[in-house]
Amino acid sequence: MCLGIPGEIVEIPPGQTDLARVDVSGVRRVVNIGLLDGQPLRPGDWVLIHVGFALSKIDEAEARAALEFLEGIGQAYEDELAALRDSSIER
Amino acid sequence: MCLGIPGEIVEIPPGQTDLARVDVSGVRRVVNIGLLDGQPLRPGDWVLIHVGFALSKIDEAEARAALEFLEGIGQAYEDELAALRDSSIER
Amino acid sequence: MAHGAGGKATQTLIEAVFLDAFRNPLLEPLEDGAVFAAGGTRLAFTTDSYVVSPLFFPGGDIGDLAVNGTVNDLAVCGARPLYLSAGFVLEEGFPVEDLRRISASMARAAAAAEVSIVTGDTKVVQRGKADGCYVTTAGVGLLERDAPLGVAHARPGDAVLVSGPIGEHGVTIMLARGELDIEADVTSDTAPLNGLVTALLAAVGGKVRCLRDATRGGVATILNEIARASGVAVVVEEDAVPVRPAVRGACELLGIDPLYVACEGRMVVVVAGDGDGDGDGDGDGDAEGGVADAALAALRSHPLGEGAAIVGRVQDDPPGLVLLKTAFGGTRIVDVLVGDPLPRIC
Amino acid sequence: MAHGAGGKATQTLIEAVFLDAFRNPLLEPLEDGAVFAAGGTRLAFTTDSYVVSPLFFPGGDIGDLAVNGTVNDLAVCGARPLYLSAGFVLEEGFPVEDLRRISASMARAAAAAEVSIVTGDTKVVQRGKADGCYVTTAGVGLLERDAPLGVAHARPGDAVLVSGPIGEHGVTIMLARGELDIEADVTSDTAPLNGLVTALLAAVGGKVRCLRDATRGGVATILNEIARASGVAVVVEEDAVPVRPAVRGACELLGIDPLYVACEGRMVVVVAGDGDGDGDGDGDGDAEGGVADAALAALRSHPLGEGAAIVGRVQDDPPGLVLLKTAFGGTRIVDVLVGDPLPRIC
Amino acid sequence: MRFVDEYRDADKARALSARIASLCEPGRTYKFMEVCGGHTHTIYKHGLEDYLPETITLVHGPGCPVCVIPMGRVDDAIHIAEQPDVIMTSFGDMMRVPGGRGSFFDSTAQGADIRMVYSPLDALKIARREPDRRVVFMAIGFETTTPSTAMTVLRAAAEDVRNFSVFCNHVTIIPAIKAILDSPDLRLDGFIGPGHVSTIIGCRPYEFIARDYGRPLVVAGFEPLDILQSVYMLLLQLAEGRSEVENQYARVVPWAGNVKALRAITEVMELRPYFEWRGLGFISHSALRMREKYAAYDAERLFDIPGNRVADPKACQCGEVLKGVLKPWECKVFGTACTPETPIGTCMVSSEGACAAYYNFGRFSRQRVREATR
Amino acid sequence: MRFVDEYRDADKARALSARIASLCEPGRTYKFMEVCGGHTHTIYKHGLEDYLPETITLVHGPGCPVCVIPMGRVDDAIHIAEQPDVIMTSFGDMMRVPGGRGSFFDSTAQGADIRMVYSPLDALKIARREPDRRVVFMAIGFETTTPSTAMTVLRAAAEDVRNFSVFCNHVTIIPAIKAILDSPDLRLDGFIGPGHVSTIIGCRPYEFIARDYGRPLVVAGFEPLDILQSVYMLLLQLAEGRSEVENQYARVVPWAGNVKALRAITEVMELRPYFEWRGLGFISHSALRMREKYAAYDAERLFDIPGNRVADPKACQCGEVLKGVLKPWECKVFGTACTPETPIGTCMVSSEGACAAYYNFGRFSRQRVREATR
Ligand code: SF4
Ligand code: SF4
Ligand SMILES: [Mg+2]
Ligand SMILES: [Mg+2]
Ligand SMILES: [Mg+2]
Ligand SMILES: [Mg+2]
Ligand SMILES: [Mg+2]
Ligand SMILES: [Mg+2]
Ligand SMILES: [Mg+2]
Ligand SMILES: [Mg+2]
Ligand SMILES: [Mg+2]
Ligand SMILES: [Mg+2]
Repeated sequence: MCLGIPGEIVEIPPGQTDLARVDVSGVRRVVNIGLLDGQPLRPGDWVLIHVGFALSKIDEAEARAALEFLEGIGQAYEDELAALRDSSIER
Repeated sequence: MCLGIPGEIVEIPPGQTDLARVDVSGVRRVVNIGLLDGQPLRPGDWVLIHVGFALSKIDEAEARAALEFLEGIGQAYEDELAALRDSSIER
Repeated sequence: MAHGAGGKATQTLIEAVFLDAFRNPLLEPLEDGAVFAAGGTRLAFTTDSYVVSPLFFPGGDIGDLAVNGTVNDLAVCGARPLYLSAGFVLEEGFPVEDLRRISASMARAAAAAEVSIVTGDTKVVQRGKADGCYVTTAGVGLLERDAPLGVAHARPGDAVLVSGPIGEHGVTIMLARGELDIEADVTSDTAPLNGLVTALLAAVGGKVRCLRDATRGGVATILNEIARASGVAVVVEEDAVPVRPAVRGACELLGIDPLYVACEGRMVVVVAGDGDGDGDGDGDGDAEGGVADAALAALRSHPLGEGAAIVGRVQDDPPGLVLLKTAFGGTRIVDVLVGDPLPRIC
Repeated sequence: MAHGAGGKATQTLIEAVFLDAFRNPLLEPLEDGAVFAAGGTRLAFTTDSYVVSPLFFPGGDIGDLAVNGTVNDLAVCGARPLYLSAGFVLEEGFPVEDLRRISASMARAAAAAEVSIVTGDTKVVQRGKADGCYVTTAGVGLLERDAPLGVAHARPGDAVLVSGPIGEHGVTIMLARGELDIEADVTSDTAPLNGLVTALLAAVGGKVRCLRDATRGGVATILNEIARASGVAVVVEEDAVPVRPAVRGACELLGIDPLYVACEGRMVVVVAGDGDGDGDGDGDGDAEGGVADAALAALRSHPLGEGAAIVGRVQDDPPGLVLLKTAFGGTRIVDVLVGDPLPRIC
Repeated sequence: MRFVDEYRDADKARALSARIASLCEPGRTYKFMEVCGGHTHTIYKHGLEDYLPETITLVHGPGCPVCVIPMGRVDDAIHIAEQPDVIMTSFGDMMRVPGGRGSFFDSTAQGADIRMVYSPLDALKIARREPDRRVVFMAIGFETTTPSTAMTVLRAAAEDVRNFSVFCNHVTIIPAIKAILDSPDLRLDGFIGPGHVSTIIGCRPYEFIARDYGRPLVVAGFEPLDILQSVYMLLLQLAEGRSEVENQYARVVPWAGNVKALRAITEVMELRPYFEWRGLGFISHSALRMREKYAAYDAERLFDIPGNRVADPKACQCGEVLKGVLKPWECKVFGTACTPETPIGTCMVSSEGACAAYYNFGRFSRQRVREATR
Repeated sequence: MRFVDEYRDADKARALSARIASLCEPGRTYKFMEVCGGHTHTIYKHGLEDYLPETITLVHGPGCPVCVIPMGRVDDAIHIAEQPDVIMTSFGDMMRVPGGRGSFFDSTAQGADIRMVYSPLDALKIARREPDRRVVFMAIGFETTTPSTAMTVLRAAAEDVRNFSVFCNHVTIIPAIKAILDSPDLRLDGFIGPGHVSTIIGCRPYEFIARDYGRPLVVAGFEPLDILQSVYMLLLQLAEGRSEVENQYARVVPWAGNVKALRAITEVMELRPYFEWRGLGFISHSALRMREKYAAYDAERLFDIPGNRVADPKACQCGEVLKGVLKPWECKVFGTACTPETPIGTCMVSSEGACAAYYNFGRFSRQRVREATR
């Protein structure tokens, strides 16, 4: 429905309250961060960008947790595959 | 100073008082004849055209007279040349 | 940068900028095309861009113009035109119907000239740009004769011919724009000249010094190029230059000299003299006769050369100038045109 | 008529109108140029019109683009580019300084590609038309090899390569327009490919089936042309396709697929298999190895091919389609682009 | 972390795929609707269905802002674009969308000045740069996009830019989902919720779906693993007999949404009593218009728009596709009369449209592609 | 009769030439001024001087309307052309005339909308066709052209065309001739009178020349035989000790002129107290402006024109050429810095300008051309 791109804040121009320069794979654009009022933003933070506005700050802890869940599933899958292999050797 | 071209009136569009179609060597254009008010114009008459207006009606009698004068001079010249030739033959 | 109609301004610009940048032995801007050998075969190669407005006019359209123009530039190099390319720049919203008309007319022109359009490209640009349609054609032709042709090859004693009445294309375009409200029975002379060139070369082969199609800048510009490049004088008889009455009439109305008006199916031909110093071998110091007459007969035998005429001769002095012996019996210089011929009132 | 970026709309238009009108055995609109014999010499001939905006952009300008583009179209026909023509349509008031810059850059590009610009033409059009400067180049090249190259020559078992990272030219132009306010260290890839082609042909000579420079419509369009013309399937590994990070980033921001973005110095190469059904002769059913590896090594040995990669293989089924094995492990069709890639928000 | 590639890993996909397969009850088929066209795009672009058992069908929903614009509104926008001195601005997505009288592209070819922008702020910038022209922004989009328009109007008002206005076509997703839930001809087992809309509205507005309709909904991100994980989470809820709203996309979506953005929307816009959705017909309270207070920035008030309803082409089955009743290839004109080149319905225009996504990326039985690429 | 070719006959020219030679007093030199640039053009175009003995010099006068426009007026016209919504219309002749800031052509290259017209009526037609634009007609010319402008203004007023106006630069020939007669550095034996101006003003206005200055004047046509005959008539007057106004061009010029045309001029325009002529400086009562009554059609009133005087380039000797004191080739920059391509003075711009006519058609000693063409 709506193309949203994660970008890393590389600069918050001094004297600007609602603009930030973000980087997407080395590509930079100034975006409006006025919709994120009240959330402290620093270079290094990631935001989701849509039509020139940052819609939300990306929560790295949540992202990591999600990946860990996926890795867990992956690990469990590997274990099962291994178990399956072993069992077939024995059969 | 001012390019003036003789053109022959080929048509006076009905219902028009100040327009005439003129012909210059087979090329036709509608020109304004409003500056020739009071001079009766007919197809076959010649006018002098400048920037889309007819400035004067060409007087064929005068034109012929001028040419006759030139032919007269030409004839006189031929006669003189002939006389000169004759005289030199005699000399 | 002024509007380009083959005048001095454009010419100077091209010479200054492109010659400077591209300078190489083959680039010969005074000729219609380049001539070179590739893999042992001698070829001619040329290009022209067409930006004519209106796109459709009595006697033709931008399509056959673009085909004939490149065919002619090859033909006057002495080459047999073989293959053409076509690059189109189209304005967004350009009617497909018009495109169909243009390409049909290109196809007809190519068939008439016995060439094939073998490669092409199309770009569509924003509305408002490109004035509908621009066409750039390039062409490759085969050089089958040895003697070089070119504006630098005219010699005193040569005769100068034109292949037909001049100025019809340029006058047609001026009138077709409609702004002048002038009506005339005049149609563009756009036509492929390769058949005519073949007829001429068959008749007087090695005696032909120079062929040029008289496009932008008209016959006057070509004659000046010849005079300058060959370091000779070209003397033209005003009376001998064929001009149709309607062209003459339109030029009179507009204050324009037909010698500067573009043709798209006429060429200037310079043929060698025959040894008596004036080019005809009859010993009377008069360019008519001999080779010139043979060339004239060859041209007139072809439908596109019916109106051909011997219009002048080449002499050594004054080098670099074109002189006109006026019908009135006077003499004047025929200089290179400065920019477009503009309608004038004074 | 829609804006033309090599998409289906333009392609359909060209095919419908021009093929209809110009139909002849040499006109092969799916190839980059026409190939024919003239006086016993085999030649390639091509043309392209350039209407790029802006005229100057990081890494190049309309001048070297026009030279490289035509050089490349000849090179991918397997021809040695020799001579170029250049037709200019200039907007009245176009700065002579810019013209000088463009022609200097054309001259440099011609020198780098070892070709000469031998003939040209310039037209000046009314202010507001022509967007500054349009350039149409045509080129003639010498065909020195016998085996024909072309999009119809791919066979199951062939390997597919690209000569370097894709999409750099197109992204550079989109960003250079300035409207998107996006900054990126990306420069046009415009370059002459003839040297690279020579290196490739020297290495794997008769094994090359098809070469195409991936210009309008990008690599995806070329692959589709190959699949359709050869009646084969092309299967591409998404992971294997080289894309520089900045190009990827810009494409992500704009919602554009780099496979559809134009290059001006990259080509798609199809090389023959070596008999074991997948093109490398090592019997493992995998396109890497053998001829493909030799081709890759040849490309990588040339400065313009450093980033070359084997990106896919040709198979018989499903004929006419390009399939992408996604990095994610899925599969999808890569269809022909409809019109320009447009920045999108959804 | 780039928050992109990490979620495109094939190994993790294989593992998830195995879990998904093991969660499926033998003999049972599942139908999940991805509400959002962005999900549809991801599914086809990455070939995600290759990881799903044949018993799971993903049904494409109405969440493509371009696809739901009725033809009459396109005609209205073109009418505005044709007025003297107007510069119409639009996202690239709208350029090819057919109205009754053609598209924006057709209109530029007729001489209208219609420019693509990346952001509504770019449209405002054009207005500042060209004060003699009237710059209109063609605003489309769900709640993801609406705050950007609202913020731009507030900025224009603050700077007193008088030659800028908005042709407001913003729509809201909840009424559309409700319309689908109420539709008699469709049976769905759960919803993949629109991740980016949810950054603004949060997750609470979906609770009625779980509570009143007993259907699980997982708010999902847009990378392929996000979607695969969401399918897994839906199946898990079904297996465990739950029907809840869950948030797979917590790295981006706060449960409560974006209050500042919602406030900006409410300041500038208000609900329309009803609005026509292409294919779905009139849905009440499903779209926004400019408030009276911002009348000076409302193109609908500033221009005399015709407002004609244009009936969808007879052959068009977009409504069924948008409701998920038909798969794209089941439409009678799919791939024949209706292609991305010559779209009959809007689902064929945007690459988010189910038909275009399927045509461009799928269009070939899943089975055969799988075999072909081994 | 076409009234053209008949007057280009070489045989008659030879005869006249012989008469002319025989009328010249041995040892005496003659200087006749052709007032009108059209005559200059004819003289060079047909190579007419080949028929005159070396003892007769034709001196080119100020009768080229383009050549006498001062640079400041060109700048004013360009200023008007640059105003929003303006379409400037002009005869082709003006397009290349340099002002202080370039020419009309330069200005179109900068984006101004300047169109060539064949007739002022065509400018009015453009105004009718494009009612949203302000169409200005750059009116130049002597009495030949003035009536056409006046008639066009009357037509515009009758039809109430509100977006049409005239930038009036019409000049009158008599004050210029008088200025030349009063100039101390020039000795003339007679005048070839301007044929086409005389179609309007008739022959009477010249009588003071014959009466007060004792110089014969023959109103002449524009074909080469017309001019040759006029030279013959001048010599005849001198030989017979007469100084009269004679009308060689009676086929076109009525002795009384064109009353209707004069009335139209007087209705629309009035004499300016003074006007600057390029090279000649300010000449009183030498030009026309629009009357108050037609203020609505007067571009000079409607637009705020800068009205700056621009000094002629230092190297420029157009004034001397226009007064007939110098022959074109005697100007220091002729053919070097000043060519039709890069004109320094206006005499080099119009093909009626003495310098351009000489450059294009003559530029090469008469003697050498004669020898060259034998
Ligand atoms: S194929 Fe076309 S008409 Fe049918 S549903 Fe899809 S978009 Fe609509
Ligand atoms: S040469 Fe030039 S500057 Fe000299 S008088 Fe003639 S126009 Fe004027
Ligand atoms: Mg050429
Ligand atoms: Mg040519
Ligand atoms: Mg030529
Ligand atoms: Mg091409
Ligand atoms: Mg002889
Ligand atoms: Mg090409
Ligand atoms: Mg190409
Ligand atoms: Mg040319
Ligand atoms: Mg190519
Ligand atoms: Mg193998």
